[in-house]
Formats: sequence, structure tokens, C-alpha cells
Amino acid sequence: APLRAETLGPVTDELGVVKILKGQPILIGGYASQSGGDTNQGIAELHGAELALKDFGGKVRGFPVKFNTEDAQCTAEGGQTAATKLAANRQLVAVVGPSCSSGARVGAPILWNLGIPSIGIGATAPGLTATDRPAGFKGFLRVVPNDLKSAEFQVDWVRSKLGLGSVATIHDGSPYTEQLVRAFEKDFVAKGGKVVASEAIGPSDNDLRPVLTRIAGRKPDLIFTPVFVSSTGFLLRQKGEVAGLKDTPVLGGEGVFSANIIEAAGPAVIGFRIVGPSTEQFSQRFPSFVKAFETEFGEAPTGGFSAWGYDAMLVALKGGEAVAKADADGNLYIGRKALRDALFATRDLPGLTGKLTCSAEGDCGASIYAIWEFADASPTSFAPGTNPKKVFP
Amino acid sequence: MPDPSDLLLDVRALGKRFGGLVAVREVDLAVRRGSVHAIIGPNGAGKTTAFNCITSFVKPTSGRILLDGERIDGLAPHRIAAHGVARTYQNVRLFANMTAIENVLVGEHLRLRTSFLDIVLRNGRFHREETAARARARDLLDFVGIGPRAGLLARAMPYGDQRRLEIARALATRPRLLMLDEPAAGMNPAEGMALVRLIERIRDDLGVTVLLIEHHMRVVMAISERITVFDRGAVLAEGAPNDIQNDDRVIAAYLGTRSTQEAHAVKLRAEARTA
Amino acid sequence: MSSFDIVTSSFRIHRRRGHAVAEAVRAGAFAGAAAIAFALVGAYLIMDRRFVVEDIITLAQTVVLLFVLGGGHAAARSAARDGATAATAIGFGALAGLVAGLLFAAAILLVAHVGLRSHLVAASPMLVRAVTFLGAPGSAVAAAVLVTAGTAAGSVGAAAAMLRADRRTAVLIGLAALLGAGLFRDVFAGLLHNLPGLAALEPMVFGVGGVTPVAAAVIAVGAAGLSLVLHHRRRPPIAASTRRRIEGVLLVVLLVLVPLVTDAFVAQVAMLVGLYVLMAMGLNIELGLAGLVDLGFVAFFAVGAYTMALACSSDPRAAVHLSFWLALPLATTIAAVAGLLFGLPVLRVRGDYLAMATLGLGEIVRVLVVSDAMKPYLGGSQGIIEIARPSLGGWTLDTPLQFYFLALILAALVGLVSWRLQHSRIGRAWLAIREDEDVAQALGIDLVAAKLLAYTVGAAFAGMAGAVFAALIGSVYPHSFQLAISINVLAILVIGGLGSLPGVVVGSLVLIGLPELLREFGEFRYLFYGIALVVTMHLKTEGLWPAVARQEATDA
Amino acid sequence: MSKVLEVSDLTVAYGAIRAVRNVSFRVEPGELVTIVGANGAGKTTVLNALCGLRDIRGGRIRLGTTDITHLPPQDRVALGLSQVPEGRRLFPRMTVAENLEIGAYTRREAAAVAADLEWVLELFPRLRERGRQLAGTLSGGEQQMVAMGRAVMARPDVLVLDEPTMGLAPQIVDLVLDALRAINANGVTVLLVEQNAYRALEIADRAFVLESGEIVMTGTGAELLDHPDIRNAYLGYDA
Amino acid sequence: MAPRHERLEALAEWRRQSTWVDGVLLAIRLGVAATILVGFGGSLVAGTYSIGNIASFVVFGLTIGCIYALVALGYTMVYGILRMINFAHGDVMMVGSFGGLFAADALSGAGVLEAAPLLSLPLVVAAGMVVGAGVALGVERIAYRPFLHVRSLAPLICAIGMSFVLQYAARGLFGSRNRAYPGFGWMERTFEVGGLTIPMLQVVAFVAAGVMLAGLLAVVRLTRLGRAMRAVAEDRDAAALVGIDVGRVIVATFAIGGAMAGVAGVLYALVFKQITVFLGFSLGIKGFAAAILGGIGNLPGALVGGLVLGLAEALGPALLLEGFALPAPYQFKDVIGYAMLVMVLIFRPQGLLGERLADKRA
Ligand SMILES: Nc1ncnc2c1ncn2[C@@H]1O[C@H](COP(=O)(O)OP(=O)(O)OP(=O)(O)O)[C@@H](O)[C@H]1O
Ligand SMILES: Nc1ncnc2c1ncn2[C@@H]1O[C@H](COP(=O)(O)OP(=O)(O)OP(=O)(O)O)[C@@H](O)[C@H]1O
Ligand SMILES: [Mg+2]
Ligand SMILES: [Mg+2]
Repeated sequence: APLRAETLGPVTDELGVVKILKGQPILIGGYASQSGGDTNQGIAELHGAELALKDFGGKVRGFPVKFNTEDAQCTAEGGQTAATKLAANRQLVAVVGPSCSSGARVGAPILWNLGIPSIGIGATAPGLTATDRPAGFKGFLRVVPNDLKSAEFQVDWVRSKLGLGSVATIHDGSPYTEQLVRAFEKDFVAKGGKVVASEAIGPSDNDLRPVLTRIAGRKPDLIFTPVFVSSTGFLLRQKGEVAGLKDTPVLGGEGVFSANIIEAAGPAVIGFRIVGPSTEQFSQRFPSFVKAFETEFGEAPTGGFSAWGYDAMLVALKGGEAVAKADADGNLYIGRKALRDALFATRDLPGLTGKLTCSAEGDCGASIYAIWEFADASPTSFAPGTNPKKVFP
Repeated sequence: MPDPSDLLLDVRALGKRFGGLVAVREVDLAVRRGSVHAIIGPNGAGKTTAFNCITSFVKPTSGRILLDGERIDGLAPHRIAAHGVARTYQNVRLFANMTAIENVLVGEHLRLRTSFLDIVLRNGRFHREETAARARARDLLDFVGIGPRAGLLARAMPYGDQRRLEIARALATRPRLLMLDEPAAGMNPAEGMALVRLIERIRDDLGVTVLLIEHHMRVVMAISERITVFDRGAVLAEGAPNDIQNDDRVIAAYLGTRSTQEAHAVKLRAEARTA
Repeated sequence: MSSFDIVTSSFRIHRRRGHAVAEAVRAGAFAGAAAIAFALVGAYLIMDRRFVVEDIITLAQTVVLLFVLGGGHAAARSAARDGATAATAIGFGALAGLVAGLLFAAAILLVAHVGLRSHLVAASPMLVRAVTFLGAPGSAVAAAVLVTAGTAAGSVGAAAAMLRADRRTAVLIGLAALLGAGLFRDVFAGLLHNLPGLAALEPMVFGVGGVTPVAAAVIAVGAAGLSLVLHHRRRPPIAASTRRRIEGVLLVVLLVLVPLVTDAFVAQVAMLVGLYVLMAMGLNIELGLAGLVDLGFVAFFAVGAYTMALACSSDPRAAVHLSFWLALPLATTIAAVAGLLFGLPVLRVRGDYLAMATLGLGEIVRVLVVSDAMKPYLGGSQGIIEIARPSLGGWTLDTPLQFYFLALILAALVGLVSWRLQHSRIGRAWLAIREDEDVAQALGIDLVAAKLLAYTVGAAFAGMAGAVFAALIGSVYPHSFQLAISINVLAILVIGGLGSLPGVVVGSLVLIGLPELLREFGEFRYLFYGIALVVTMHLKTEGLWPAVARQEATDA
Repeated sequence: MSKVLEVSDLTVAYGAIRAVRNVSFRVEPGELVTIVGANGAGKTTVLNALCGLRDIRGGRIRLGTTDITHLPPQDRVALGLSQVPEGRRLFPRMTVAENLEIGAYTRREAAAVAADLEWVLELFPRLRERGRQLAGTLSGGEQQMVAMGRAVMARPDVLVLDEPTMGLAPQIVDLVLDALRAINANGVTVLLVEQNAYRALEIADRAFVLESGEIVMTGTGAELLDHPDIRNAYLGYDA
Repeated sequence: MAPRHERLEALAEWRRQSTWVDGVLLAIRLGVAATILVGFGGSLVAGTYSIGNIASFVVFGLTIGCIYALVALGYTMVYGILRMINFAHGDVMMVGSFGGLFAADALSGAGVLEAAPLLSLPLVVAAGMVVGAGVALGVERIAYRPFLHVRSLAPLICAIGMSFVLQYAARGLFGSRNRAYPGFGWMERTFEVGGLTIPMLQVVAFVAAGVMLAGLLAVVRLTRLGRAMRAVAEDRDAAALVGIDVGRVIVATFAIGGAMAGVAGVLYALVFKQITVFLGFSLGIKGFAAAILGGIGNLPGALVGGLVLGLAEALGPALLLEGFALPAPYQFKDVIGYAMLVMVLIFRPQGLLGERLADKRA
């Protein structure tokens, strides 16, 4: 059914109004990769979102919030099906997710065409929030920063701060890592650096020594690789076994910002640097977030994306709180267009990763980065600030 | 030596080795058109191996095989079938999970001509051919005497019927030469004699030359015009049934002197003659 | 003989049965172990968030309850078989329930008081809280409640076992209907919403998370009653063939009508089912008929999808710009050629060797597609986006429903072609090859030609599915073409019934449709999927809709 | 040492078709009994039911004092019931020697097994030179010899044979039947299904005629051999 | 060289006997040879790698190859007897690997691991074996035994189902994070042989694979159980007829195969030092590939197949792809592995050491 203006209770909205009866919950949807190769990432994100809901008190304007999640895998068709399934419930007000750009590319328009805004978690493809994006994406925001920005920051650090002239890159064939690598390479070359090796592996490869040998032959000053925890663990451990790479520094991506990388890489994690949020909030709140996460779900987040899940949920809840209106009988009304606008109008919202401010295109990520370095190989020592500690800026 | 143009199958100096074991050595075999020709010989003499060479189930080590003057050795088995050679197997090899009639229809495959397009469109050509094929298959099942069991799964049939079905399936390819490997095995003497009549009809009514391996002497003697005796891979003797029966070497190597079976066969032939 | 052929021996291995008490304890222990596994694997918590009956009983509770009911039922059955009276049998059921309850309670106490979490991540305080009804979480009272509930449930299960067969069926159907309504709440709610005149019913029947209590009672009692009535109405006996025909017609009606009256999600799922039907029909030609295993089948799907993408996208890599209707046959043809090329090298490879060879070829295709080396032509891991939707005289197909009908029409077409091929000399040749290659060849069947034809036709069907898939999604990514899809299609064939066309449809419905409906249980979806595969095969070894009812039901 | 084999009311069905119906018979210790019947009469089915390869629909089977109706096949072998199955069923990729040795799988006394092996090789001298050949590559007749040898190696009390002379050269047929008589003379009870009805009846103490799954006639071997119906239907004198 | 007319005659004979398929296959063979030559030559010319590098690759390849081989042994065991691929085998290995981890954790908690690393290793391996065997028995019970008497692909599908169940149940039970495997001090050492650094672990892997193969061969060739296994493999009914308890033999086979998977799991973990619940799937496929490559059902074949596959993956990109100057050649590691597999099967459809599948006996 095409969206049309509607007036229910005290709310008039050009895209329709969701009416929540007294005592009923407000529905927020979530979709992420909960099965397939990127299972860990998706689960961590949704769990992060759940924690945000918990921290928020579980309620918006006295109405309990119910979080309905669906599995989007990390594929276009998964995103499409999950989004369609979420959208089938007319009571849904907003959606958190998905984890992958391929899913967002298909899923976000499905949701927005029904007036449901969605807040991406791991979908970093620049095109999703480009100024010339199609109309279907006008209801799409994301708390995770756009690849281009993180690349810019990292290149800046490598080129200007460290003054390194050559890098080798490795991606694992996933759209996410490949995109980051390409953005990095492009910027790096633009800033006068040289990409001496541009390699790729498979996500389930476990013996990376041959590819590292190849890289060693090119003598890069640094290896940039945003691959996930397993692969990073193999890479760091095996790097030492390859002649000529022992002292080559490695810079990793946000995907491994977790305690788990310490376990995966063992002693080799020391000196490993990753990019991550830089803000005060992050330094202060992330450690306790990890604690809470562990108590709630039995293990610490395995990848680096749980914080984005948290922030996405936060944005959604805040937006809902801002626009929901109650009538005399105690029913609640949320205007769809109003909610979308409220989400896009998010300013300086103190999230887990920093102060969230959404641009007109929907980029809400704090995008204030830091380089973090691991200093301790004990898995229990994970505590952003000390291990890893911020080395730049 | 018979007139070469009279020969349907002409095997010259056929040899087959398995590693160190010579299963068939320098075998010459000439089967006359329109005849029933039997191969007998002790177990392990190489009879089945010779069959396998002729039908390209195994690749002969040496020798040539001519069908109607044309060389067929070394050709892929389906091309040999297309030349008009069909066979049955010592250990029955039916399509166990297909019905009797389906088994026969597979045999007709070689003679069916409908194209992929005909089949997809189900045009008149397809229907005509399919109807005719089914009718022929039923005729063949009747011919071998298992018409009433057309709808039974092959593996649910008793051993003797399975042997008949195998013959029907082989006949469906419309062979010039039909090769039967111990068709009477698993049949009692009475059933064996029914088989003899069937083989005669195959030769006379269908005009198919038959080459068979058999250990049942009653069957062999009752039906074959010529007999080749194998022993240890080589031809021990060849000739008409009477000569073979009385050949001392054959008796020593194969028939056995005490063979009551042989005695029965002789008796039977005598009866058949007088009848 | 190999994995993909038959495995058989004529005798069964029987389990020796023990004394009724031992059997009851065994049944109880099984139920308890199942419940514990269900809890510790984490499924309890996620399913505890869903109500079956709104605010009364959650899905998780239902599942545990069903385990214990089943245990009591089994114990009572086995006692009754040994000649126990109804009362004693119910006693045995209670015993089973008690055992199950004790085990479960013990496990929960262990979780509550001993730190198991370093190894078992779901052994959480939340779990303890979730299974506590009375008393403090992890307290003796809470445990006692669990044990009592277990005993009661075991008795109820046993009592059900003592009912007359028709009543037992009625109870079962009533419960199943209720569970179905609760589990597939969204679907049925959508259905009510869309059916004219029934929209008002929706809020009465369904709450936010499940069925409302009143509706639950109505559904359960109604279904049970209906089952009883149907059972006792004298029906004229229906011939098996007529029955099959009726079932077939019903299936078709279902396929056409249901997506029409439900929501976009059902249409979307139906659409995916349709695509898998296309693929499975293709594999059915290869495996079901010709006996050629193919674990790289997804490659043809990929070829179809990428052809469509490269023919209809606005991406600069696109070679040509065709309309969907031209690209579809093109994709089908190119996939068929791919099938031919696949077939050529592996022609002489048999059985499991063939499985591995095709699996390898499929993986090769996938890696090629994702690779940086091919990125200039195929888009690498970023795929190809902005594939134009099919349009017909200015009318553009874009809803899942429209695509569904497109897939349905194609499936019907392909089904017809399949059926005709199967019942022709070509189909018979394929079957013969499956049964005995050597003999088939000796009968004059050209193995090479027949096998290649099977590969080509199978690949064409899969390519067609891929093409529609690409147009539906509007983009293609290499990650959509995993080995899992090939395995899935294989499972569809076997679950449906190898070589059976209606089986393909039923198999796709079950293996694609149901998991889609379970999407909300995300991380546990494949766990349930795996269990479903196992259970289905145990219940219907020949598949849900076997090719032909062969007469050898009990035979090897 | 020898045991009685008693079958009562045996019924075996394939799906809805009852291939063997209420068959009862008894084989006394030390007897040699043969079952005669046309194609599809149900002979193989009876034997498979005896050996536990086929689930039975009804009836009881007793071996000596033990009710073996529901025992799995291997337990029946251990109790002394061995079969030479139709179609030989050798282990094709094991050598001839291994095939023979595995026949004694249930036995542990090495010396006695070795002695039996020697005896088998005396019965079938041809096998001696084939000890290391794979059984699957033997000719049909050679395989049949191995099959018999294998069953004998179990030193059974009751030996059941399904068409042991199928595919054997006439000379070997004599040999096999002689061997069978020798085995029987050693005290082994023998139940023989044989298409070569003349020879079977000749050596049998008693015989049953099975028709369409039912026993229609019994008698001593000699009686049946002279019975006109038998002569017509199974010996082919009418041909 | 044979005289001209003889060569002509041979050609004519070939033409008479061959069809177009033979021609195509010949073309494929020539194409493969040409590709390999060009790639190999190109790689040599490119000279990216030193001899030392290549020697290291060989060591890497042999190590991972040993792990493939151990997985393949389990496949081949079960296949040999049931003629069925146990699709859940990779996941049995994963669970075995976790069994070893928990044992190591316990030992470490008790201080034994550090105090007696040499003694702890067998304990950890044993834990892996026991757990692997136990899970394999579960798989047998659920996926195979109920279907012994029927003719269908049900066991295959059930095994696939069990693979999902094991994977996702393990995920639910143990969580999805990567787990560090404890090191055993003495195994972390390396030593030099002719300028080549060889880690002790590699030697351990090699020895383990060899010992396991020898043990299995001994069981199959020499023991009563082994003979029974072969008999059951060939003809289940006939085996029962000579008094073999078929059910028990199958159970024993699964147990051995599962124990083998357990060893593989622990060894994998020792070499690569971290495990997750998802490691079973891809390693399972590789193990399957290795088993097929070597000739499934053939025990030495499993070892050969594993080593060859490992070597191909480690060396292929360096020796073949370098010559084509492809970007990111290591992305094609699996392509090389599978392509080699397919090639081998084209030339030898029965695998490297496999016997002809069907000797055409009529
Ligand atoms: N594939 C093979 N490998 C090794 N030896 C073989 C093979 N096939 C047959 N033989 C041997 O070749 C010889 C001839 O066997 P063949 O089957 O041709 O005998 P036959 O004359 O048909 O005997 P029978 O009458 O017993 O069937 C036998 O000794 C047999 O063992
Ligand atoms: N697997 C099966 N499925 C269905 N029916 C079967 C099966 N096996 C045998 N039958 C049927 O059972 C009946 C008896 O068969 P059986 O094999 O016991 O006969 P037989 O007396 O041994 O015959 P033969 O002398 O040919 O070996 C036959 O009618 C046959 O069609
Ligand atoms: Mg022979
Ligand atoms: Mg029989």
C-alpha cells in the first residue's frame, strides 16, 4: 500500500502514523548477519543494540520497547528477505541494521518505501549515503563511519605521522574489507605513498605464510589489513615465521576491536595497531560496556562492531522519544516522517563511540578516530585505554 | 573352412591378459550367420572374457574382431551395440529399480529417433514412436514368456524370469548377433528346455544369430549347430555337437566321464530326434 | 556403490527393549537431556522472547513442555505394549516426567551455583531467571516447581497416549494448529489483514507476539474438533491415484492463492521457493534422473545471475544493454553452455569422485567471481549493482509478488519440460545410466551424449533461476553463490523425493519456506534446519513426495 | 553335534505379496534334504528367512533347542547355521584365501581352522593355486567353489545351500555334489536348494516341493525322482 | 622412432576407435600442459621467490597437508566401509578440537600442563580422540544406523543435517569467539636443516600423520576387526552370513574415524593456535578433497592426497600464477587446489592410489 498522509490521535504525518495501544510495546526491528560467514559480527551488533535498550531502561515514554530481530546473513537476498519480513509488521517504527552494505543496498529501500527508517551498523559503503543516492535511501542512516573517512584518517597517520612510504594491503574478499583496502590504497597513493603489494586471501584460509612471504619480498613499511579476527590472528602469529616481516608493523581495522583478537593472536598481538573511535565517551564507557556484554551474553563481543549496534539503537530510541505523542487514553502515536526527520536531526547525542551527529545524508558516525596499540597479550587484559592504548592522536 | 561371407562374427587370434594371467590366448572363433553357436569349457577357461572382449567390456590385448567383415574391436561399447551386437550377463545385470517393460524400452533406445525438440513439444512424431516402442516392448516380453510381469520391478522378479527379461532387453536393440552368457543357469531342466525353444525361435523367427556360453549340456546339445570348446584360454576343440560329445579331450577336460548329466542329455537328444 | 548411489542391506538392526521401568527412565532421561541441551545451547532464551499464547506461554516453554510430554507419552506407550493398565501406564509417564524434571532442575541448579560460563556461554543467570516460575532463581523452591511441572507434564503425555487413536490424533492436531498459529503469527496476521472482511479479526486473534488466549482456545479446540469430525465422517474410499491428483491440485491452488492474499514477505519467500524449485528441477535432471551428482550446481545459478547482471545493468562493465526478456533466454543459454563445459572434463568421473570434482568446479567459479583478477569484468566482491527490473510495455515488475508469479510460470514451464524429458527415450536412458552405466552403454546408449545433455539441461534451468534472482535483487554479489546453496538444492531433492517433480516443490517449500519463516531465530536457524533435515529423513526416508509408490515398502 | 532345524508356519512377504506362506518342515540331524521348486516358488526366500536376511511376517524357526526366529544373522552363524547364498556373494576385493579364512570368523581354534582349510583345498584343488587372486576376478565357477568353501569353513551344524552348482562345469558339478555328500557324511545337516533337480533328488534323503510359496509335496529323494509330476515339471522328461 | 607407415597406421587406428570426446579430452590435456608450462616458466622468469622461499613453502604445504591427511583418513575409513561420505566429519573434528582445548584448560588449571608438557600432550590428544569418537558415534547412531536397510540418500542428508547441528550447537554452547590453544613449550622450538628453519610442530604433525596411518593400516590389514571391516565394506549381507556383527563393525569404524578426526582437530589447533566452532566446514571439505584425490577408501591414498593437496595450495600460486602476473594470486589458492583435483580426476578418475571403481566384470 502506498504511503499517504494520515492523522491519528494527536499526530498528523505525511507518511502515516503508528498507533501503539496502551500497554502494547513499541516495536523496533533489527537485522544483521546471524548466520553464515559473518555470524559473529551480526550477533555482536544485535547484542550491542539490546544492551543499549537495557541501558535506556527498556522503555520509551513509559511504553516497553520490543526488539524484533531477523537474520540478514551478509548477502543481498538475505537483506531483502529480512527487510521484507520486518516490514510486514505494520507496527514497526524503526530498524537497526544491517551489518553489510550488500544487504543495506536492497533492504533499506524496502523499509523506507513503507516509511520505516533504518540505521545501519556495519554497512560502510560510501554510496549508501552519497548525496546522489536514490530516493529509497532517504530513510537510511548509519552510525558506522563511511569507509572513506576512516581511510583518510589512517592514511594520514601512516603518511604524515609515521612518514612511511610503502604499504602492503590484504583483504579477504568480503565487500567490507575490500572496500576499505581500496579506499586506503587510493588515498595513500594520492598522498604520495606507494602500494607495493595488494593481496587477498580467503576468509577461511589458515596458512597465510605463503602470501606473507610474497609480501616480504616487496619490503613494505607497513601492512594494512582490515580482515576479521581469525584471519588477523593467523596473520599476526605467522608473520613472525616469515623472514623479513618480523618487524613490519601491521595496522588493522575496526572489525577486530575486541578482546578476542588478543586470544586469537596470542603474544603476537603486542604492537599490533588498529583504528578505532577516539572520543572521551568511548574510552570511558567501552570497558564497562564490554563487562556488561559479557555478563549478559556469556562472552565478550567477538568483533569490533557491537558498539555500533549500541549506538544505532540509541539513536532510534532517542528519535522515538522525541516524536512520540500520547493521547488522553494513554495510547501512543509516532509519525513516520517525523521520526525520520528526528533521526536525521540527531545532534551531539552521547553514544558509546562518541557524540553522534547525523549529516543530511545520514552519516551519524562520530568519525573521530584514533590509532590504538595492543600492549599486553593476556586475554583478560582487554581494556581500551591501557590495552589497547591510544597512540595517536 | 566356411565361406567368409557366411560369417557374421569372425574373431581372429584374440588374446587377453590380466597381469600375469593369460585368460584368452590366440582364440579364433567363427560364427555363421543364422546359426546357434555354443561355447563350452571348464570354469575359468576364458569364455566370459572372450565375450567381454567382443563387446568391448574389456580391451583385448591382441587380435581382431570382425562383424560382417567390419572391424569392431576397440570401439566403445555403445558403438558395438549400434553395429548389432547384444548380450546378457553371467550374473544377471538388469536395471533393478526399473520395471520389466522399462528395461526393454531402454533396450530400444538405439532404434528410437525422436529428437530433443520432438520430446519437449510432444508432437505426433513422438507419440507415434513412443506407442510403437511400447507395443514392441510388450511383444518382446510376451515373446520370452514374461508378458504378465511387465509392470514388476526387475529386482522383485525370480532369477529365471530375470534371465528371460535380460534376453528380451537384449533383443530390443534388434541385434544381428545375440550373445548369451549361461542363460540356463538357475533354471531347472524343464525350464532349460523351454529356454531351448525360446532360443530356436529367436534364431528362426527373428533371424538373429546366437552365440551362447552354457554349462547345461542338455541345452547345449539340443540346440547348437556348432560348439567351440575352450580350455585354459585356448580353443580345445570345435565341431558339431556329436563330435564334441565324443571327443576324448573334451570328455577329459570338461564333461567328465561319470557325468550323468551328459547321459541324460544324450537320452534327451535321442528322444527329441525320434519325436 | 557410493554416497550418491544406494546403500542397502536386507536386515534391520533392532534395538533390544528393556523393562518398562527402564524404558520410562530412558524416555525421561532423553526428554531431560533434550531440554537441557535446548537450554544450554541458548535457544531457550531466544525462543523465550516469543509467545505462543500471548502473555501465557512462550515458545521456549512450549518446546520444553513438548519434550516432556513426548517422554511421558513414549514411556506410557512402551508400558502399554508390555500389557500395563492405563493407570500404571500413566504412572510410568509420570516417572518419565519426574526423571526429566529432575535432570532439568539439576542442570539449572548447577548453572545457578557453579560457574559453567567459561565453557558454556549460555549457562547464564538470565537462563536461570527465565526458567524460574516461583521462588528465587536457582532456589530449591524453583527446582521443586520444575520437577513437579515435569511430573505433571509426563503424566499428561501418558494420559494422551492412553486415549483412543482418533482422540489422540485430535489432541495432537489441536496442539499443532495452536503452535503453528503462534509460530507463524506474522503470516497469519498478514493473511487476516488482507482477506476482505476479516481485517477486524486480526487484533482479536493475534497480539503483538502470539495468539491471544481466547483465540488460542478457539483454534486448538476447533482444530481438534474438526479432526474428530473428519475422522468419523464416512468417506467413500479414494483411489490412491485420485488422491494424489487431488493433492496435486491442492498444491497448485495453494501455490497460486496463498501469496496473493498474504503479505509481501510471504510473496518474497514464495519467490525464493520458486527460484529453488527451478534450480532443484535442474539438479533433478542431473541427479534424480541421470544419477550424476553435482555439488557445484550453484555455479550455473551464478552464471545465469551474472549474465543477467552484465546484460541489464547500468554498470559500466555491462557488455550489452538488453531487456530482461531477451536477457533471460541469453542467460539460460549461457548457463547451458557452462553446463556443457563443466560436463566435458568430468564425464569419466563417477560417484563421489564426481561430487568432489563438481564441488571443486563450483568453488573455482565462486573464487573467480570474487577475485581481484576478474574485478574489471565481474565486479569482484562489490558485485554488480543497479540491474534493471523487467518491464513489459511500460509496466515494471518490482514487487516480490510479481516476481513470484514470473518464477511460478517459469517453474511450471520447466516442470513440464522435465516431465516430458523424463518420460521419453532420453529420460529412460538417464535412468538406465543411473542404474548401471556399463550395461546402459552396452545397450547402445552414448554415455557421453546422455550425460552432457543432462548437465546442459540441468544447468539451463539453474541459469534461468539465477537470471530471475539477479533481476529480483537488482544486484549480484559473489557471496550469494556459496557452496551451501548447492547442498541446499541437493537436500531439497532428497527431502522432496529423488526424481519426483512434485517432490521438488514440496522439498523447496519445506527447506526454503520454513527456514525463511524462522528467520527471526537468526543464529539458531541452521541448528533447526539441521534438526529438520534429520527428523524429516527419519520420518519419511523416501522423501515427502516420493517419485512412485514402489510396492516394496518393507523391502530392501 | 548336529542339530535339528525346525520351521513352523513360516510366512514371508514383500510388501503386500506373501512369497512364502505357512511353510513348516523339519530337518533331522545328519539328514540331507533338498527343496525343489520352479522359478519364483520362494526357495531363496525361505533360505534367507532361515538365515536372518529377511524379516519374517509370521512363524517360528528353531535350531536345536534354540528359538532363532528373531536373532540377527551373525548369531545364527555362531549357533551353527551357515549359508551358501544364491549368486555366491563373495567379498570380491579380498583374496581367495581371505574369503576362505573369513568363513571361520566365528571360530577361534586356529588349528582346527587350518585343518578345515586344508580340507576345503582338497575338495577344490583349483583354489589352491588361486589363493592370492582377488575373488572378484575369478570366473563364475571358481567363485562358486570359494562360496562353498567359505560356508564350510564355519564348520556349521546345519549347512544351507542355494543353487550351489549354478554355473559350474559338469565335471565340477559332480565334484561339488560329491563334496556335499562328504560334508553330510561328516555329520553336517544339509538343506539344499538346487535347480539341477535330478542330481539333487539323487543324493537327497528327503525332499520338499515348493510351489507358489507353499509346500505341495514331500517324500524321499527316490520317491520324488520317480513321481511323474516331478518328472514333467522339474526334470523335463516331457520335453 | 617407428617408421612412418607404422605411425600412420597407429594414427588411423586411433581415429577408428576414438570419438570427438577423446579429441576434446586430448585438447584439455594439452591445454593443461601448456598452461602449466607457461605459468611455471613465467614464474621462473619472474623470479619472485628464492629457493629458500620455495623450500619453506614445501614445509608449510606438508604441514597443512598432514592435517588434511588426518581428516581424509577419517573420511576414507567410514567411506571404505559404508560407501558413504560422512558429511559431518569436519565438524566431528571441530568438536574433537574443543575437547582437546577443554582438557588442556583443565590441565593448565591444575598446573600439569606447565609442569609436564611432554606428558600433557598425549592427554590432550586422547581427550580429542575420545570426544571425536563419541561425537562420531552419535552421528552414526542418528544419521547412519537407521538407514542401513533402506535404499536412499537419507544418510547423506542426515549427515549434512548433523553437520549443521554440530556447528551451530557448538556455537550456542561454546560461543563464537576464537579460542587460543595452549602451546607446549617444547613444541614451539625450531631447528635448522641445511639452512632451512623447521619448526618442531611441523615434525610433530608429520610424525602424527605417519603414526596414525601406520596404526590404521595395521588395524585394517592385520586384525580380526580389520578383516571384518573389509568384509562389511564389500557386502554387508554376506558379512552377516559369515557371522560378522555388521552393526558393531560399523560402530567401531565410526569410532576410529572419529578418533582420527579428534587427532586432526588437536593437531590443527596446535599448529594454528586458535580455533573457532566454524573451522570444521572448510577443513572438512579439504579433507574430503584429499581423500578423493588419493582415491577414496584407500588409506595410504588419504595421506598422499592430503600432502599433495597441501603442497599444491602452498606452492601453486608461487610456481604457477606468478607467471601470469595476476593480481592477488593467493586468492586463487583454493582454485589451484581444486583445479589440480579436477585435473587429476580427468587423468585418473579413480584418484591417485585408488583402484578402478568398476572393473567391468560381466
Ligand atoms: N578382471 C580380471 N582380473 C584377473 N583375472 C581375471 C579377470 N577376469 C577374469 N580373470 C581370470 O580369467 C580366467 C577366465 O575367466 P572367465 O570369467 O572368462 O572364465 P569362464 O570361462 O567364463 O568361466 P565360468 O564358466 O566359470 O564362468 C579366470 O581364471 C579368471 O580368474
Ligand atoms: N525383493 C523382492 N521384492 C518383491 N518381490 C520379491 C523380491 N524377491 C523375490 N520376490 C518375489 O518372491 C517370489 C519368490 O522368489 P524367490 O527368489 O524366493 O524364488 P526362488 O524359488 O528362489 O526362484 P529362483 O529359482 O528363480 O531362484 C517371487 O515371486 C518373486 O517375484
Ligand atoms: Mg563365465
Ligand atoms: Mg532362488
